[in-house]
Amino acid sequence: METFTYYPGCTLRTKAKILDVYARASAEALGITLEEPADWQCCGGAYTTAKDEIATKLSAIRTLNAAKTAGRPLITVCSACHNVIKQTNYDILHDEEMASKVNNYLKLDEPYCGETTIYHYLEMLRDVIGFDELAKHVTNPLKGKKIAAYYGCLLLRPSKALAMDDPENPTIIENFIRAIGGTPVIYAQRNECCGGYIALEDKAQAQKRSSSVMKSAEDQGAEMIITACPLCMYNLKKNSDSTLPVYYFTEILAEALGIKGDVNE
Amino acid sequence: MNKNLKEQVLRSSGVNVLKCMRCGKCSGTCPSYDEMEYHPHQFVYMVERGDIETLMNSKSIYKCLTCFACVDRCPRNVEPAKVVEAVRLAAVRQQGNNHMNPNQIPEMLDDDMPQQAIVTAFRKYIK
Amino acid sequence: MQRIGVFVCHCGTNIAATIDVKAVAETLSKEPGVIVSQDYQYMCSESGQNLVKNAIKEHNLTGVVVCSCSPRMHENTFRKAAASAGLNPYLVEIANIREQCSWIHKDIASATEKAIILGKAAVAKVHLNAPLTAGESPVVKRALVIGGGIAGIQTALDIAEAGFDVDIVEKNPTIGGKMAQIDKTFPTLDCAACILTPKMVEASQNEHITIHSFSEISDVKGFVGNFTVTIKKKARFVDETKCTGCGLCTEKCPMKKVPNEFNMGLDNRSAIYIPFAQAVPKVATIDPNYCMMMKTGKCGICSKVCSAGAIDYKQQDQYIEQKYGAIVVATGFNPINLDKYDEFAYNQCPDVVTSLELERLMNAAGPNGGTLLRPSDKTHPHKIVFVQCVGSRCDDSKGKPYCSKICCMYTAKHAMLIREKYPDTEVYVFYIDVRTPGKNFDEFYRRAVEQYNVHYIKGMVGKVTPRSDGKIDVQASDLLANEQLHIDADMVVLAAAIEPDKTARPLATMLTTQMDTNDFFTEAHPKLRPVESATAGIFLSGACQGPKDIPETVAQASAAAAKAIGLLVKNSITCNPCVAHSNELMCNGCSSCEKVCPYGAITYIDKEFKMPDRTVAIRRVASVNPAVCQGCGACTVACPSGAMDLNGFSNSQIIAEVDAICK
Amino acid sequence: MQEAMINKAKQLLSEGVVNRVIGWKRGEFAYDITPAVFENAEEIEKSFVYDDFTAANVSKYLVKESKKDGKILAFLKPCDTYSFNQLIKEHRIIRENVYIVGIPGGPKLDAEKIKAKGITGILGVKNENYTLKIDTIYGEETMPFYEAVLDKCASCKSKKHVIYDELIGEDGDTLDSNRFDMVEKLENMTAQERYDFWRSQLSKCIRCNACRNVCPACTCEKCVFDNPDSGIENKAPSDSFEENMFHIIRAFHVAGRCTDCGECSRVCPQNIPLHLLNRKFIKDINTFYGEFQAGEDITSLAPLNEFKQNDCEANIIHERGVE
Amino acid sequence: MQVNENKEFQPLIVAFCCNWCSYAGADLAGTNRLNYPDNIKIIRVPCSCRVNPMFILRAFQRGADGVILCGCHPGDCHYTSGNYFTRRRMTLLFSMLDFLGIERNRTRVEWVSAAEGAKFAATMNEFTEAVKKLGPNRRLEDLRCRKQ
Repeated sequence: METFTYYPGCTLRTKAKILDVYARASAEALGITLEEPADWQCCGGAYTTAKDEIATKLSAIRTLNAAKTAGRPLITVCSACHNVIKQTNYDILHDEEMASKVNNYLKLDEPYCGETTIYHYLEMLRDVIGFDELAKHVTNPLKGKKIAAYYGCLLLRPSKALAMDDPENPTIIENFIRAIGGTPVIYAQRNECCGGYIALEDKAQAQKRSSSVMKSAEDQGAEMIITACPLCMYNLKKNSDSTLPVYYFTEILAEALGIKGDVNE
Repeated sequence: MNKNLKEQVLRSSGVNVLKCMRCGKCSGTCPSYDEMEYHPHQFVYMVERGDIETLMNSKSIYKCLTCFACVDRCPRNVEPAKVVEAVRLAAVRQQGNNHMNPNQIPEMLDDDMPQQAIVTAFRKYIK
Repeated sequence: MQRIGVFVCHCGTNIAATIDVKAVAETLSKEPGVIVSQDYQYMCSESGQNLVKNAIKEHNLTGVVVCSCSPRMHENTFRKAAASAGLNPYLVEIANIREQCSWIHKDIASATEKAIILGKAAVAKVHLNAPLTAGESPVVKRALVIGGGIAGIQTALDIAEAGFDVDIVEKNPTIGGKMAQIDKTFPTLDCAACILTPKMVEASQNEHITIHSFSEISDVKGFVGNFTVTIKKKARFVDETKCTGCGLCTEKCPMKKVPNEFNMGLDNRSAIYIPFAQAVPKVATIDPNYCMMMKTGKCGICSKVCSAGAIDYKQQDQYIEQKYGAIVVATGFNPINLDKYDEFAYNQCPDVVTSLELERLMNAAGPNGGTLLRPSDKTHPHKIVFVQCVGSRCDDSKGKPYCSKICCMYTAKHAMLIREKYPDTEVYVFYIDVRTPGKNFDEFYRRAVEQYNVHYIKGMVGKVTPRSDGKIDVQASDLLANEQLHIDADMVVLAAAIEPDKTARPLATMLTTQMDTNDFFTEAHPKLRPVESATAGIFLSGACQGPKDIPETVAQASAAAAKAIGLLVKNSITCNPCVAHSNELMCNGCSSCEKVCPYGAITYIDKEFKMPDRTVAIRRVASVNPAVCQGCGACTVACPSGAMDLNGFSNSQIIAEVDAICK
Repeated sequence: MQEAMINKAKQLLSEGVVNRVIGWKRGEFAYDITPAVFENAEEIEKSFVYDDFTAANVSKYLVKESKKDGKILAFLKPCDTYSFNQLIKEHRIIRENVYIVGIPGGPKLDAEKIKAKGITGILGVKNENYTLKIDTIYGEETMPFYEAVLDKCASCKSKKHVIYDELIGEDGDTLDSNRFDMVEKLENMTAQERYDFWRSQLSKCIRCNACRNVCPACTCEKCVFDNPDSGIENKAPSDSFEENMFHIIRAFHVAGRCTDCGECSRVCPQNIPLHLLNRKFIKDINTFYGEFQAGEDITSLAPLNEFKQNDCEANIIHERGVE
Repeated sequence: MQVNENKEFQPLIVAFCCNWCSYAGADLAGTNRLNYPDNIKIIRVPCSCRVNPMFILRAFQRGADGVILCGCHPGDCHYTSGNYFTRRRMTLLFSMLDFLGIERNRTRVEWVSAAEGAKFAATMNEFTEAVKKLGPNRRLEDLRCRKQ
């Protein structure tokens, strides 16, 4: 039984509880313990790439340091949190000046220098458990379901920092879909933006973006679309002109593992 | 041309705008192109020219979705999104220049809007 | 008493900008034995060489040290200069203060200090240099051309024309290379096959040319004038000498679902195949990965229908060893893999193709018999978008940093041909720059725009999205109109960057030739020796050296041939006098040296020695054959008594260098 | 045994098979046994010795002796035959000019070890049930036999003669010796400890060249250390570097050729365990390139004169074992 | 003698490079302007197998802090097999130096082809750093040769 530090992030506590509960339940079913650090903070939602922005990076560092102190890799689920934390860690590792400024500011017992390994939940499934192994745990395969993976932007880019998969030709969610018995649908817009936070200010643009993504998936014959991001979920569901069902990947994972009914949403 | 501003944007973004070969792929791939007055390749070029204030005064700086498509697809590794952000920061850091006011937020919300969107907007619009 | 001259080269600013050459000359003038120390702008120029020659004569020098570029560059130049001034050429030493000093260091003080140390080491060595006389080694009058594309064919024809035997080794079943796949050639639009295939036939019929098709180089030994090459003739399971190329087997073969490489996988071929009608040699080849007989032991139809009895399922790879005087590399190029550029949906949509695929689609011998149809539904495309610089001119980890050079022109050609043949088809070309330096090239491109109304748009495609209605949404920027376009295209053609063939790197290793970071072979001098590699006797032809179009490739191929012929006409070449020799007084005759000599250059003789007590002792001692010895020095270390030493790199010379550096 | 050998020598001389015999003579002291050449039965009768102190390896003398006219009889202990074979392989001995009689080997005794027990004035020794009875000018002393055995014999690698024309007594087998124990012990020390150990040992070196002179592998016409042209000529060490240098180069020159006869340490007047340097190389060769015993045959290539394409890289030395 | 405490230790490193691959690789590093420290001083030898262990010891004696030997990749030797002998010889030499308690990483063998200018520069940077960490060679120096 392996234990990981688990960072849910703000949205998983509120609007995206479903993403969280199924992630936890599925992990348990797969023999993984997720341990939440005592006092995590919101990651900030978006990474500030500016080199002279230190304060915005601190909360991510606190989380990373908590995982380092616990001596465990860090697991994230929400694409945005993953992106922020992964980019922060990348910059700590590659930008010495930033690393020293951050550490001067935080005054940790021991400086944080990028030691923590970060897995997105999907990476955990791929690299820690292995999709072949995952397939063995599937009791309720999603046979014949044509599922479109929606990566959006944050899971893959900037690929230098995220390093999850080939940013133009990703396979991780498709292989996940295969592992749980479904048939992946490849479509061009899977790695384009849903509109993101612009939904707050400029609904029209979010609608345009989300519809374009949904259309592309529909064009290739998708029956459902899955995502790892609460904001993508919101835009695709609420702002697109399509009725294609959208699910969190953790939910269909739980379904495939045959534990969905046991989970209290 | 404002030399100090240019310096600041270059330092803050960490981008070498001289690497740009003016292919326009960033603008070809940008999902917010039509919403922008100045487009990603123009950000890079105008920063090179030192024409920062024009950019700062444009609403274009709030239209970038930070999807990093331009960053990943730029053949020259220029990372235009980082330039856009540096210009945006240069703008919102000026006192009273917040793009959004917290009490504007509630009316923008609906029941399903995730927190994530709000915190991101705060990061982007307000200092 | 040594009388040494030191000559410090500025190499323009190449050296002088980083190294205080005056200080180097000044400091070295104080070294023991140095009686003249000078600096000069370009020591390798005629006046620079005269400076050296005059100093040798005037000061009666016994040794010369030139502080300049790498000895691999100009050692011979200065040796020749010394010889013409009456000094034994092996009394010249080079201190490499350019490649190994000025070019890699920035700080003037420390670079100067290092240059002085390198100079001192060379002075210390030259103190111990002995005059050497070079022997001669014969030149094998036969050339090897590696690669049978237009470059290799042209080189081979030119060498054969001069009367020398030449072998072409081609890894594919036929010669012809990329040019055989091309439809028309720019800027004249004549048909590639019409001008290439006669050359292929000429090569196959020339009495001086032997073609080893479906063969690879497996080993290269030896040196200029005397290479020994092992050629692996891969089993094609068809006896080349018997096969008449009738093609009956390919028709009857039941396994017809093999992706056809020649047509870029756009259609299928049979498991036994002849790549194309004009293949040379026109001999069938069995693909063992698909042949039912080879895989399951059941079938054998080709063997039954072959009246010549040429089919041999048990054929093995064959190895031929052959000696050559010169080797020409003509390994060519390939378009890059586009997996990392899937924003253009190459992997998602069959109607997104590379330019080489388009060549096949438009070729009369191609999958559609010359009618341009979409691969997906075989319909006629009405809107075609060309994307330039896919993977070229990149400064990222995905692409190539160089311009692939040929894409602008072939895209103009494609655009023009399509507009000519299908005037109802709109053609858009997204370009960053249109690069057309070459005779009649820009005129050609202008014709595409002005006469054929091809839409050239300055900007780049950012995203390609295939749609369910069969259209392809091409999202791109139009930089001059300052807008983002969405074009509903029927086909998208990607001008993929070109890269050296994958076989080039292992080959470079076998040949001990240099390559650049992009795996292009490095020429001996970028301007003055563009078709020679830095390794003597190995020449470069065509795109293996850098992106080239056909006229340039052919020009370089002939140039490489001329260089190879220049070597082959010599009966012998001066060989390296830096060979091993054994001091018989110290030799134990233990055979250690013989055991490590890769050339079998060491034999043993029983030699009589007059002992101090006036008796005669007979001892077994080593004897080195200087014509066979290549001067590696393995024997010198194997020898425990230190009897074996190497001319030009003697124990004492190397120790002197160590001491000078560590002083 | 001495008797049988003398008889064999006299027989071969009288039959004209050989015209000389190389054996051993006693010097000033009972334990001072050195190689000697005998040309007739009388000399043999008078001074030929073979006893528990007769440890010296005579094979090296045959480099010169075998080049003289006529055949020479050599009595070779098992360990000596390895040295002899190695010299044949290196074309240093003319085999046809040597008649080899294999004789049983040790264990031989180390007079220094007896003296270390405070026993002096040694006149002779006798081994009675592994108790050594020592006849001295002060009367008889005893000590356990094995406490007096030479180090090289204590870790004997073989009782087998790898070359001979005839044998006196039975031939033995190669042995599982513990000869690498000390090398391993050193390997397991820290670099500093190893450095200190070797400094304390090699700093004792007075460059008497006894090791070089006795070594059957050191048969160079002219040693590099005596050759002013070699660049490393050095007659006496004047610095720690030169102490190290001599022994590193010497060990390197005999690497793959050293049969581990142990003569170097036996003759070292400073008691430096020089054989450990050679054994280190033998151990490395066995580990990296497969078991190899120099002198075992006359055809195999020396490990440094051959290679395999998949040999380990030199840099792995920096990663293995204790630093 | 004045000692500048802040001045970083600058090791002296001798690099033996075979003429065909590694020396050409070093030239290529120069042609491509790939920097590496000036601590590196290259001695050209025809083949790595020309390097006698005594040259390496000599360098240490005279004050070198590190010695690196570069040759063609195994299998690519211009003389077909020289580097294979080098590999065995250096393996044993390094092992002996280690056995005598000389610090590891003062010696190294690297295979650098004529095409690997970047590797040459990277190797030299890395080796110089490694030797810098070890500090001056004290265990295998000749005190008389120590620079004042």
